[in-house]
Amino acid sequence: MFAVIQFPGSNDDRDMVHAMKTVLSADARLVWHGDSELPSDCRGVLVPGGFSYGDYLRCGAMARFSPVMADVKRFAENGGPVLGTCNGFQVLCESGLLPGALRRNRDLHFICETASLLVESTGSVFASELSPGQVLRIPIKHGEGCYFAHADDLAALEANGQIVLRYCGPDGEVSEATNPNGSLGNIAGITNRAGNVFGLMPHPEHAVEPAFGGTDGARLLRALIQAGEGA
Amino acid sequence: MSEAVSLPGDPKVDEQLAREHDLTDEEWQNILEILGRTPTYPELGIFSVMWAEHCSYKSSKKHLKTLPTSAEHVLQGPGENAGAVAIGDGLAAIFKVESHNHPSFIEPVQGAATGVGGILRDIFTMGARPVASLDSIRFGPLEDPKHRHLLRGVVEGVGGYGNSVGVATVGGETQFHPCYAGNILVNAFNLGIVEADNIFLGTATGVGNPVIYAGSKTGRDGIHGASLLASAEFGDEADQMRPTVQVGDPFTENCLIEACLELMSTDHVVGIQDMGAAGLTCSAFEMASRAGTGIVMELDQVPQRAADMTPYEMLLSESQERMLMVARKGREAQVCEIFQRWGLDAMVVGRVTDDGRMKINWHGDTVVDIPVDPVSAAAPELDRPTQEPAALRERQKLDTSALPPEEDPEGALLALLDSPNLCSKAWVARQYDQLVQGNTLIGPGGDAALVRVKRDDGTPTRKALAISADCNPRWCWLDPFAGTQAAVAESARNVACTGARPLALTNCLNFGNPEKPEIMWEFAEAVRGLGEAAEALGTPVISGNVSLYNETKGSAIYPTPTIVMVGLLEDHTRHAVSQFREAGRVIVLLGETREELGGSEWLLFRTGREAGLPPRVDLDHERRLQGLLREGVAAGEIETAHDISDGGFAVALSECTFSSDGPGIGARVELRNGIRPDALLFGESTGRVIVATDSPDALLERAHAAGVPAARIGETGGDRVSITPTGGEAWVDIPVQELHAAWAAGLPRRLEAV
Amino acid sequence: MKALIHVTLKPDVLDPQGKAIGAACGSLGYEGIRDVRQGKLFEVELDAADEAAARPLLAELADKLLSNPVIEDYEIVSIEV
Amino acid sequence: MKALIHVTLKPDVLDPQGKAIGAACGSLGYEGIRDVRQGKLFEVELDAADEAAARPLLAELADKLLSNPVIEDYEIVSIEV
Ligand SMILES: Nc1ncnc2c1ncn2[C@@H]1O[C@H](COP(=O)(O)OP(=O)(O)O)[C@@H](O)[C@H]1O
Ligand SMILES: [Mg+2]
Repeated sequence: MFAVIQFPGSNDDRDMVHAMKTVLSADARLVWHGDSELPSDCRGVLVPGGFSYGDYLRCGAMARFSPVMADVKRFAENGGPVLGTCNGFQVLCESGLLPGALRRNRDLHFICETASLLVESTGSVFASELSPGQVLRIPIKHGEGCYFAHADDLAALEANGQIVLRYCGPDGEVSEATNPNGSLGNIAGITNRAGNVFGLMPHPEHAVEPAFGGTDGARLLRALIQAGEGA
Repeated sequence: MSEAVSLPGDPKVDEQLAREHDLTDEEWQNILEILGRTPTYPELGIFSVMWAEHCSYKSSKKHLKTLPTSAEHVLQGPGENAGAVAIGDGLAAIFKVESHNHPSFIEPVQGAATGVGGILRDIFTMGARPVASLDSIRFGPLEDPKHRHLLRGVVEGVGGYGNSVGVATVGGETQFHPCYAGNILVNAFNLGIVEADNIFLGTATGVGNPVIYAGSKTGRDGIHGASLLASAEFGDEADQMRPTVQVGDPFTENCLIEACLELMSTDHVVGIQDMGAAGLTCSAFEMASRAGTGIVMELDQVPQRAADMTPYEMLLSESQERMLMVARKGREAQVCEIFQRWGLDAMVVGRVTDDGRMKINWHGDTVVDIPVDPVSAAAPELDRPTQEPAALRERQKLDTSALPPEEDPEGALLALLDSPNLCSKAWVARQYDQLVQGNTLIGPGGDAALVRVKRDDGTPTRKALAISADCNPRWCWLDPFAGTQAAVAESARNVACTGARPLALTNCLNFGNPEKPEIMWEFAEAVRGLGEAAEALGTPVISGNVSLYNETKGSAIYPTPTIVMVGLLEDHTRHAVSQFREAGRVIVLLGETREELGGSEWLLFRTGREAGLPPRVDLDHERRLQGLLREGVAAGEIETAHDISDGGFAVALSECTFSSDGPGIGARVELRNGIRPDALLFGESTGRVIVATDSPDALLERAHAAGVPAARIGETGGDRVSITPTGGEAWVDIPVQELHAAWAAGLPRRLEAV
Repeated sequence: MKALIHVTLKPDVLDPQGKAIGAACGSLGYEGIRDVRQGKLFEVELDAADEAAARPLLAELADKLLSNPVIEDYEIVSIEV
Repeated sequence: MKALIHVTLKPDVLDPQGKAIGAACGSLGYEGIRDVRQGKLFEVELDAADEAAARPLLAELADKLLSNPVIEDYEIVSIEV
């Protein structure tokens, strides 16, 4: 099964289950943040978007202390695939599973729009349906999606091919003008060094049905399903 | 006779104190009679909030009674927390719109946020999962830095709360007019979906059943907040009312929604109600009144946030994110456990009695003992005098023959597209989560929002609901009867443009001080127009809200009856959008353009005047037109349908060429030159829709059969918008890019200059 | 010149952030934490002749821009040259 | 016992809020303001035997929960009984 972690304040948790289960036919279920362990048949973990604990302190800061997160960490360290979107990305950064931090958007506004995303590294299990240079269209909706990392972390991300997605223009051009939130290097999504933990600000679960935002998000979720089922 | 003791420290209750509580001398006498004694201080507080305009509807009741409220598909009309309509498959839509005008003027972020929070509670209190929000917001001119600040704040508040709670904001209205300079409007709408046989009501039934309090603790915030703020004009004392502002807590609301919905999927509770304006008092009275029961409450059991609160403060506090419910006997533990799992307080605070009295105890003393009915059901009802405004006839005068013809139609079009009322509202909507819950087929930017219906277990259906909020306050000021009819007609037409059938409406009647006969006349006329239009279109009024005293220093807002129409689309895989989707489609104009320039944006732009009679509303035509749209979309003949409203034909056609990301597909049209060209281009005749079709013959035939005027006027394609009179030189021929740039920059360019 | 300004919610105003953090402390096992309130902190660098000149400027800034007087109080904590 | 904790952005981390306030100062005519940085302030009420007992608890709280060490620094400003 695929575990969609439900924190108090999660919003896109049910949307993630809808995408995974109803649309992509995977066995996905909500797992309560207060559980001390993931289900024993867990093949992959999704940390969904939303406002866990209201995002009152910092986004994701309180959620990472939830009991189930200790087991998610163990799961990731054992190589299990973990995907965090939006608030889930923030939780993964706060809990140290991914480097860096997500900060207030450059213009201080919440932004809801469809972003163009340039595929860069395709080395991880999450990129099985992607090719370098491809442009995906997936919605973003966040107030704190400005990716920050210290120079050495950033260099390591680049060197190790951990940068999967960058914000770009319709034809793939990456520039300040195509950066919606001020993220360093237009970074929209990264993996950990091992490539089994993926965090991104865009919402793949909101791009899985043609009439509801297109189907580019399904490429990412299907990759996770394959990775989990192959494991 | 009832007994209730005064507490040491309570002020002496007399006629003078009653006046300070905004009770009239007559109401004071009434209280003495009802109780047979002098009220205690908390009792006086209760009467004052329950009988304030905001809770009692004393000025408006008489008129609201005349509205059509029932139909076969109406499951719940006005009187509950929100209205409900059946949408088939055993499902119901619950919806309502509510104002938060005064609080938002005092503190825009929190005022708007708590407005959203309040309307959400009205929806989920009935067992429905809130799925779509709209916000209808109105400000003074953007040249005024104060109103730029207010707009930024309100948008931050609406978004901050709605985004966090996890309900998509899919549409709304954003307007600017000097009449709102001293009194902005913030009307928040929400719609939820529920299994029709699982609708919960706010009733306190079952003698002996426990009364349970859940949610945030009660604090000292908002005492006399909504009730008093919304029941008096603004004067210079607005600043002193500041302490009544409350801070919203969307995280708690999010947990409250999940906990309440979980609870309502069990059979532990028999009645549930949120604590809105006037807090604990109002909800307890309403619940008992609806059930014909009484309640005894141990007030000291209520979770408290602040130290040393008095019963008076506890009863009148308007702390947010609180619910009151009546559970089945013996289920107390199960109920409280659900809330605790979501990190929320829940306490048994009382029980239902059979004596029809509200008894409130405080550390062993009874401090309130009032019969329920006279306070709620028998609250005062006034028959306020009405009088047509002296200046009305004057402002309705407009001699169009004396108006110089438009010399520069291209310049006028660009200026109108850039104007704050007609320009793109993407700056606003971009700050809202338009997608969460994954049902948004059409979000902000369409004629109506279109939202797929899912069952509560997440199973998607083929159904979708279309929602549109509309009001043209200028028209309502020129003629409140016709203006309100036009608002109902437009909202229904917008809904029909997606292909949906309008089902029912909710409304928020924003007016000035009802004690003035001229304002009361506007109100009465608007309600009359609302009722007639709702009747004619078969869309009953199932919920609503009245916001009076929208005046500052004697100057009232324009009458602003915000209408929100909800319609049903049986198969969302067939729906129309308001943009052109393909080049080479035939453009058809449905409806008739008359020489109507009264009250138009163009008239204001060219002459600075707001004058004349608003365009005629033909409800018969409207019904035929909307039926045609529905059938045409269902038959696959209509892929684009865009309502012609503010700014007239030229503006509407331009809007059809704007895609959600930028300039889209252009258009070439020819208009028959029968009436003055500026009226053809910019007149705002109602009942017109621009349609794009790949089967024009079938559509024209269908229109003919339906008795709807329809003319083939051009084709989509290219990257320009060109409008030409038959056989003449182009009036307008502008690149879509340029039109779009003007339209898109309207708000940002005015707001980004700090 | 450098000044430090605190902006805090007025005592009777709900502090959802502090409330949530306080609750989290409990579940994280920080047992002794009884209450948390969150405020804002501003470090302002400014040009002014001396403290006496800076103070009214800072007060106005704090009142007009840094705090929301409807729900918040401010305090000029320090001014250093 | 009552403690005050400051959380501020590390010097090399951009502060868009502070920057926006700084820009607003300029356009509102507060000429002398050269730079504004915004941080967070936490007032923590806690049970502890004395300051010596409180400090490590507060340090842990600040390090683990109240600040994000990637981008922020914290300082325990005061502990009062
Ligand atoms: N405050 C707002 N929030 C969300 N959407 C808005 C807001 N204001 C306007 N919109 C959207 O912008 C579009 C244009 O609004 P409006 O000019 O009122 O449309 P119409 O004339 O068709 O009624 C609509 O899709 C509406 O939903
Ligand atoms: Mg409208």
